Amino acid sequence: MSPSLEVEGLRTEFGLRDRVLRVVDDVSFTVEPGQALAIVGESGSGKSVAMRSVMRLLPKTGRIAGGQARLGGTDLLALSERQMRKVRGRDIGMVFQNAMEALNPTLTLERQLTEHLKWHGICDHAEAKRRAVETLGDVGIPEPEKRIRTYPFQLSGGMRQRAMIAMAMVTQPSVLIADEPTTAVDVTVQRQLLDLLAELKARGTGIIMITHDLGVARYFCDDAMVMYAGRVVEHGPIRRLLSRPAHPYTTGLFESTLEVGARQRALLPIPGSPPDLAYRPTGCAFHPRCGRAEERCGREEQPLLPWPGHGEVDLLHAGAGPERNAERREVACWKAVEHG
Amino acid sequence: MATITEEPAATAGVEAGEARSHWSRAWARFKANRLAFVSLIFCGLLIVTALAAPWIAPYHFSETDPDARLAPLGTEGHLLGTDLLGRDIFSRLIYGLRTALFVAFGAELASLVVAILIGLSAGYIGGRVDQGLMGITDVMYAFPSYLFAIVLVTVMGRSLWAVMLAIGISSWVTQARLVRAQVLTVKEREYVEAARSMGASGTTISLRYILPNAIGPLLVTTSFAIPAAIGAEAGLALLGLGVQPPTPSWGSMISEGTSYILAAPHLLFLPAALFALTLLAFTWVGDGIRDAFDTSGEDR
Amino acid sequence: TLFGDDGDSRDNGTSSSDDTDADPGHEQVLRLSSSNLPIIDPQVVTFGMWMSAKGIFEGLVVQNEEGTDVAPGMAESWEMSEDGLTYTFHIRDNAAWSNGDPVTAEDFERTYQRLFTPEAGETGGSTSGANSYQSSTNIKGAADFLEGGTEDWSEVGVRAVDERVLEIEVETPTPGFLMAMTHPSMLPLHMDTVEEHPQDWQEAEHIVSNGPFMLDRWVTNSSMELVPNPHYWDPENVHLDRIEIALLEGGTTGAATVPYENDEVDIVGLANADIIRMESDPELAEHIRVAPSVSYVYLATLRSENPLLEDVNIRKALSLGLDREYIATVTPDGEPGHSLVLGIVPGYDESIEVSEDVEEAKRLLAEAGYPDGEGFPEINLLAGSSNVDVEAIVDSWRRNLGISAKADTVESGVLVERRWAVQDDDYVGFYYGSFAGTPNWPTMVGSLWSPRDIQEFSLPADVWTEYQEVQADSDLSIAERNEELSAIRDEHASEGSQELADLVEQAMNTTDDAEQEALFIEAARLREEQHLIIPVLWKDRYFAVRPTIDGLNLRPSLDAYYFKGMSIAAEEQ
Amino acid sequence: MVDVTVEHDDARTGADGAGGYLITADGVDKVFSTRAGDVHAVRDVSLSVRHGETLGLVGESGSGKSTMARLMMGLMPPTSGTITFDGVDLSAVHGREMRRLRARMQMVFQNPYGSLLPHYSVSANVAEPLRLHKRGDKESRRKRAIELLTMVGVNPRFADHYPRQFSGGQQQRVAIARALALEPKLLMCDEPTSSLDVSIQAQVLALLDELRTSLGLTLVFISHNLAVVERFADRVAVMCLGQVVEIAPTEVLFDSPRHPYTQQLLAAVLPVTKDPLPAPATPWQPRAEVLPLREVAPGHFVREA
Amino acid sequence: MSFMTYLGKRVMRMVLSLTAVSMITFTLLQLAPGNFADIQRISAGAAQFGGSGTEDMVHAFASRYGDDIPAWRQYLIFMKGAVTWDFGPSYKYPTQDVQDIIAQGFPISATIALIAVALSLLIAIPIGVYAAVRQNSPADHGTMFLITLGTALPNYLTGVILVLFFTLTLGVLPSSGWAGPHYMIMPVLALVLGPTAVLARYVRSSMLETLREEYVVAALAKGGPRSTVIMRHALRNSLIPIVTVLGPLLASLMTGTVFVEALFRIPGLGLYFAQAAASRDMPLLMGTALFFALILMTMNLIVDLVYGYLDPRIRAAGGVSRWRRSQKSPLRQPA
Ligand SMILES: Nc1ncnc2c1ncn2[C@@H]1O[C@H](COP(=O)(O)OP(=O)(O)OP(=O)(O)O)[C@@H](O)[C@H]1O
Ligand SMILES: Nc1ncnc2c1ncn2[C@@H]1O[C@H](COP(=O)(O)OP(=O)(O)OP(=O)(O)O)[C@@H](O)[C@H]1O
Ligand SMILES: [Mg+2]
Ligand SMILES: [Mg+2]
Repeated sequence: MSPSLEVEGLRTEFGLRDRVLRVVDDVSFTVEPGQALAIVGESGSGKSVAMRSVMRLLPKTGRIAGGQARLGGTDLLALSERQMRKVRGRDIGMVFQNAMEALNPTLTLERQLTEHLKWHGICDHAEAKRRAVETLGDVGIPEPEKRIRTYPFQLSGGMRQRAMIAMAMVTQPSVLIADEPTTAVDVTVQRQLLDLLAELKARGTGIIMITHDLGVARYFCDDAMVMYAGRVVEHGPIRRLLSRPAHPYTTGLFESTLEVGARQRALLPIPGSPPDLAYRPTGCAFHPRCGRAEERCGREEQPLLPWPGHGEVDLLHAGAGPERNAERREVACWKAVEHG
Repeated sequence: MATITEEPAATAGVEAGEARSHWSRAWARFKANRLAFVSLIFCGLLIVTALAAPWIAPYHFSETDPDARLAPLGTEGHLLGTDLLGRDIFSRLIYGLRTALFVAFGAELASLVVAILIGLSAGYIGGRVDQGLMGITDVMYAFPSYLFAIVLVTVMGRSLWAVMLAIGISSWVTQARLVRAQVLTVKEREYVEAARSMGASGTTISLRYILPNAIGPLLVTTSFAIPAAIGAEAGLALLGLGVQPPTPSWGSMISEGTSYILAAPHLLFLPAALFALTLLAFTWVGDGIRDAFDTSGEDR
Repeated sequence: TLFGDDGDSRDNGTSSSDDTDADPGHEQVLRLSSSNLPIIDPQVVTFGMWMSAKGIFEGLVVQNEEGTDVAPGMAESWEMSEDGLTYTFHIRDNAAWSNGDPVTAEDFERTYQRLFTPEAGETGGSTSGANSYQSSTNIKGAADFLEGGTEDWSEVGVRAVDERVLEIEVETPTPGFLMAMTHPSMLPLHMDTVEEHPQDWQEAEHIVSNGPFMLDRWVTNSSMELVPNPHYWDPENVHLDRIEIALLEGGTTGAATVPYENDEVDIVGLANADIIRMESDPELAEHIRVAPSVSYVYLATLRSENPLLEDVNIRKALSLGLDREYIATVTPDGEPGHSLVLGIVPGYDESIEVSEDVEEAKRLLAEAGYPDGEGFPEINLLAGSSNVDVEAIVDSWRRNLGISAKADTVESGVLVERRWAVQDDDYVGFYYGSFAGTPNWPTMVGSLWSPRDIQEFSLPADVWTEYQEVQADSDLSIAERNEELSAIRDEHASEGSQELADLVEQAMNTTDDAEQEALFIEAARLREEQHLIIPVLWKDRYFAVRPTIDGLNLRPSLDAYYFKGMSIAAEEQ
Repeated sequence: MVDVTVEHDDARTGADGAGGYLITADGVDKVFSTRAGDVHAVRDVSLSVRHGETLGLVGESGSGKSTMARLMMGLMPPTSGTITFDGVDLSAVHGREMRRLRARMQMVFQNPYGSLLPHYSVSANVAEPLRLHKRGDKESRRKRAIELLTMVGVNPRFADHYPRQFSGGQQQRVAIARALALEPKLLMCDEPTSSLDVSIQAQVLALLDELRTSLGLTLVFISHNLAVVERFADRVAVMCLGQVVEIAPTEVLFDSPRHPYTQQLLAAVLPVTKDPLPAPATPWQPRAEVLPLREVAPGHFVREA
Repeated sequence: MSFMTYLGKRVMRMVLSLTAVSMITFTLLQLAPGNFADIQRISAGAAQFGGSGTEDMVHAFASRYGDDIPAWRQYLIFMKGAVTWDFGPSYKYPTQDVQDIIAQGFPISATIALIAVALSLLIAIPIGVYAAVRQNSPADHGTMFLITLGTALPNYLTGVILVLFFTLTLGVLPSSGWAGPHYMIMPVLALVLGPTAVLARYVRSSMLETLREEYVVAALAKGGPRSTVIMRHALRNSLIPIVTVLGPLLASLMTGTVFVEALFRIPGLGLYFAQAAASRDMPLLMGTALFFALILMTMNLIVDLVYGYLDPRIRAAGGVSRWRRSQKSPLRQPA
């Protein structure tokens, strides 16, 4: 049984020349084995930074200001760099958004797929190569023995993304972080890639998927965490969250999303634009854009509180996932908590 | 009638305060770079000194003092000493600075103009024009500019203009290549196509839209090229092709100074040190400019 | 190989080759550096010809220690005929080539035939250049033969009477003839070798020479080594065991004294800055050796469409306005040059001198309409390199006469083109140059700035243009051309210059020494009075010579010294 | 919320009744010759857009949508076939005339920041087309630019700011304002929202929707997002490998797609509120040869497969 | 396009450019005032022959080297020899053919250049990498400051200072000349400083850019040790752009650095070229100019090939220029 990843109270800051930006603020979540967590939110809301914090791969100006990230009980944030290195790639794999940029253009796939097997002392080169070929085959690349000798640029976009996934998978990590793995590909390819990741999930890997696309989140994930301006605004099982969004921002996101076959649904965009973190609004960061905002919203910080559900119908409680996921929904909006 | 939602938070994406252009942001960043800023002040001082040479210099550059020939440093009346003819080194350094800056700026200006013309046409028009122009630059690149210098300087005489041109000619090639490369990248930006779809002509596009956005790196290389041009003048002087004596130039002072390195070291080391300092200052200014325009840094 | 050497190069850079052995075993090695010598053919004008003259080849006569007269060389004796037209040289019977062959009169005849044959010898370079020197030897028929006037060698006045007797006839009595015979171009060549290896005869493996030293090794563009010639007739006076010459590609930067101070070379020529450096160091100052008055610096009037300088009084004013003392103090190797005849010429007469006279100069200028230099156009001083003396000239005119002048320093290609040209109306001035020559009257008056030169300089600008056209007219035969040219000179040259020509011709034809000298002095004075060429400085030649070197005689000649007679004392430890 | 009045009612009068086509592409082919060989980016495409109509163009990446847009804008000549705009054959006009014609067809690009001149303030950006076509003087152009900015919902207070100081959505608004400055008849939108966040995308789409109706614009709307096209277009053309494989009124296309590629595309879509369609059992393999387009129902054309 | 076709085209272009270079050189030489004989006369001490006595000499040179035939025919005669690598004898060094002078001088210049560049790389790469990895630290600023100081001295000044130090003060090295390996030390040192500074700056900025690349983060995310990631993933890719600088740099040093060669009196090709130009030695000047151009173009070709070796993308595209073009419109295939 692979361990679960539990992140608690994660805070990340960037030191700029004249000020400190808090980009991730008190983020907590858990990913159980075989479960997938979707992190959704607008561009710049801190999704990637949160994940890089967990991997401890922040740029030099970045700093983890607090929190814990426990993988099977060990706090990753407290490990030495040497120990952390052993976790990266072996226990937690990462798939990057843009495969063209995340694959080294001057090294063959073989090098890139096998090197970390050797770094982690998992196996020798021959075995590593065998595994790499096998994994490439698993992700649906035809003729993997031949393809493994090619360079990334010789592959099409979809294939590159697959190779990227294979690279993260080859060490069989217990947790896989996928940062927008399908944004750059076509819908048809997207579907194939998601099906591929679903297999992985079925084998017990915990997956964190960062995405903008609620459709993807719904299709693939069990839970969802909605981020706005560095904070979690809502958290819960994805289907329940989508059938009845609680936080005004989630609602706005949902109503902004167009959907095939739903022509009649009104398109209600969220007005305004996301805040500049340097000028974070007081109180609830979303209140300047919120149609339901009251004076209190601008005054009080909104903690993440359990959401009573207010007559919510559990549309799809198929009994998958552990109990608590099905039940626990949290939202950072007093109005939602109080009035639903 | 159109009803549009006025955004309550329209300000959010926009920095508070007055509009700050690309340039003013770059300037702010530049100012924050202490080394670059100090260097810029130094360069500014140099320019002022050069312009005000007649008022600053205690003597005219060719004025001799037969009683104080080869005076060492610290001689009364000639703080930095004199040369073989008894000419005041301090005054000559100041006038020499004038020559150096004039030649350097002139040469770089000339080369910039040519480089922009050629690089822009090659990059923007492309095709055969590109091939032709790049063929020419290739040839010029492979061609020993020294010979050009000789012919120019000999045909035009050892005037400032000739030296300027001689140096300019040898430096436009790399600049033109740079402009072309820049133009090729900028050309691919969407706004160029947008401009075309708005009905802009080729000249408008290349001069008004592409050029201003391609010029950043050029500024940097120019700031490096200016001290290089001062050095080139020194090199030409070393070969006897520099600015006509007795007009002092740092180059000719250095080249003459080398033979006095044992007899009167200050004849070499004073201009050499000043030259080195100037070169450094310009280099740092160039670095500063580059960093100021480099937006890939922390604050985005 | 990379270093042009087969690896056995002696390390003469960091440690001197001083032996620790006592005197008998002490090897005398002279280390020199020289500009690269592409060739050493003495008949081609390059620096190489002077290296040949230093001791690789030896002529019929050599210069004496002071360089004022000749001494026996290959010829142990010689006599001149009564009429002064025939010289008979007796070659010593132990004169031998480095391969053991005897040096014969025929060798000389064959060599001179090569010298006077236009474009002779594929020796890497035509012989032309040095053969123009025939004007000083004045050998009968040589000029004609050279110019193609005749192809009959027997008409040339060089004849090997027998193995050891060489007879040379001159066109007219030629006072400087014997000194002229010391010029490198009159050195003998081993013609069999030259003919056998027309390209490579100068290379170490082929060369056969007759001087005290012979070429042992020559690595092109790198180094040259001389060793004593075992067959040389006068071995007692050859002391050096080896001469090592580093051939360095020209370089102008840096101080010349550095290699000397670092004990890399034993003799080095010194320029201004080097002299100042050496003199400033009490120990080094003792190493300085001077060959006095080797050359003179002059200003030659440029032809211009502007007639300003065609006025002799203005030229005179400019000459009188020069502060030669000051200029000489600025140039460490210079002395005030008061005439176009060097002061070391035997029988030098101060009466020919031009001296500073600012009052007179001002008076002349005022007379010509330029009181206190007002309205006087700027004078240009065309020069090939920047020189402090030029700056000093500018300076002294400004201070003495209140006129402005400026140096116009141009690249050498421009200089050679511009100095003969007729300048535009807005350009008047002089070109700056220097001359070196044998310090005797015939050379100084008859050959350097010869009467013909002075006549040419006195031609008005437009006539000069026409004159040059005739010179360049290749349709004319040589005789026709010379005739036309002399017609122009006769018609347009100044009176003074015509008179000068007459005086020099008279002097040349005089066999009485005293009378001849008087005529030359008269001519020299007349030449100064033209002020077409303004003397500025007499220049000495400075050398740094290691004190251990003995027997070095510096002569006022471009070869400077002979290797023969030099020796190196073991360094006292 | 504010109301913005748009003065030019004549913009609507362009439509000369049903059946009148503003722009027509007829048998258009485009081949790019690259050193790696020829790329047949567009094959035998015939499309026409009526006055006031919105045509959606969908298809996977690289199917030739953008190329088609450029061809229709006259930004590049077709290899064969003709493009007619408002009765004028684009291949027949050149230089200045072409530039004048461009005033009547404007384009909104995918990347809003990239398509604005970075060294011009936003008002200058919006005024630039006016300047290029010598409309009005400096004063009036600026006034007009501010009007346009207001119309698209950009606070005129920020008229002198530079594009980089705006968020993506606002940049796209500026780009739209610029495209509207010359009061064009045709607005070509090449993936105008695909680089934007969902919430911002919705804003821009809403804006375009309003402007379309208020100004009576004819739109060609390119996207690979089927939901957007479904919402926006009157008719939709599906492109695959440079060919139009199916073209039909929007409802028809989404309710009963006929071409296997269209079906496959629709099946791959992941809806937010519903479960996705099952993927077709045998994925369709695109083929390169050009097969004829058949009309299967009035206005519904399908390429043979 | 196959590699051979590519090479063929490049060579064709080189031939064209060389022809152009030869024509320009020749024309410039014709335009330049003065001629060999006249200049030789002043510089070789022949001045003492005075005024017009030397007319004959000029004429003789003219007929010997063909100055009296029309310029275009001289050019053709020269070029006819040039294609068979026979430039004929130099004016100034009449016993040596120009190609022999080149064969002698070039290895000297090239050796110095190669050593200098190799040394610069050896110094510059670690410095550049170090500074980049420690970006904005005092160590970064400090090394870059020192390195920039290095550029401030032109090489001839560095040379003079070296001579003062090593020859006059320490007395351990000969002041000038070329007679053994230790004669190389000072010239190489004089030449090393500038390129080192330039290269180190390039390495630093290129490295900085590479370190920002996503694939470096990706490699770290795989658990790569920092040093390994820097060496394997970042360094190699950041050296690719350095190669472009290296070509011209090497070429310019190889074709001789006139000042350093003059200062140390090294018989390198640069010095011969300078002298040839100054003395209007037509065959030598034309020969060396053509040779320089050839070297430079060959260098550029080599750089492009090395580029291809280092960067497989370019290798596959068949040449740098083509790759750059294809970069702009990536040819996407349907997945
Ligand atoms: N190196 C950095 N220096 C300063 N600020 C940074 C840096 N990296 C990220 N940020 C800031 O942190 C915030 C969160 O960035 P992050 O990349 O996590 O967003 P995201 O949610 O992943 O967005 P996207 O969907 O665009 O990937 C942004 O406001 C960004 O400006
Ligand atoms: N200038 C060009 N030179 C060569 N090939 C090109 C050029 N422009 C486009 N192509 C090629 O033509 C084909 C169609 O490209 P196009 O940009 O029209 O596709 P698209 O449908 O707009 O794709 P996307 O959705 O990615 O924007 C592609 O294979 C592309 O590589
Ligand atoms: Mg992200
Ligand atoms: Mg597109």
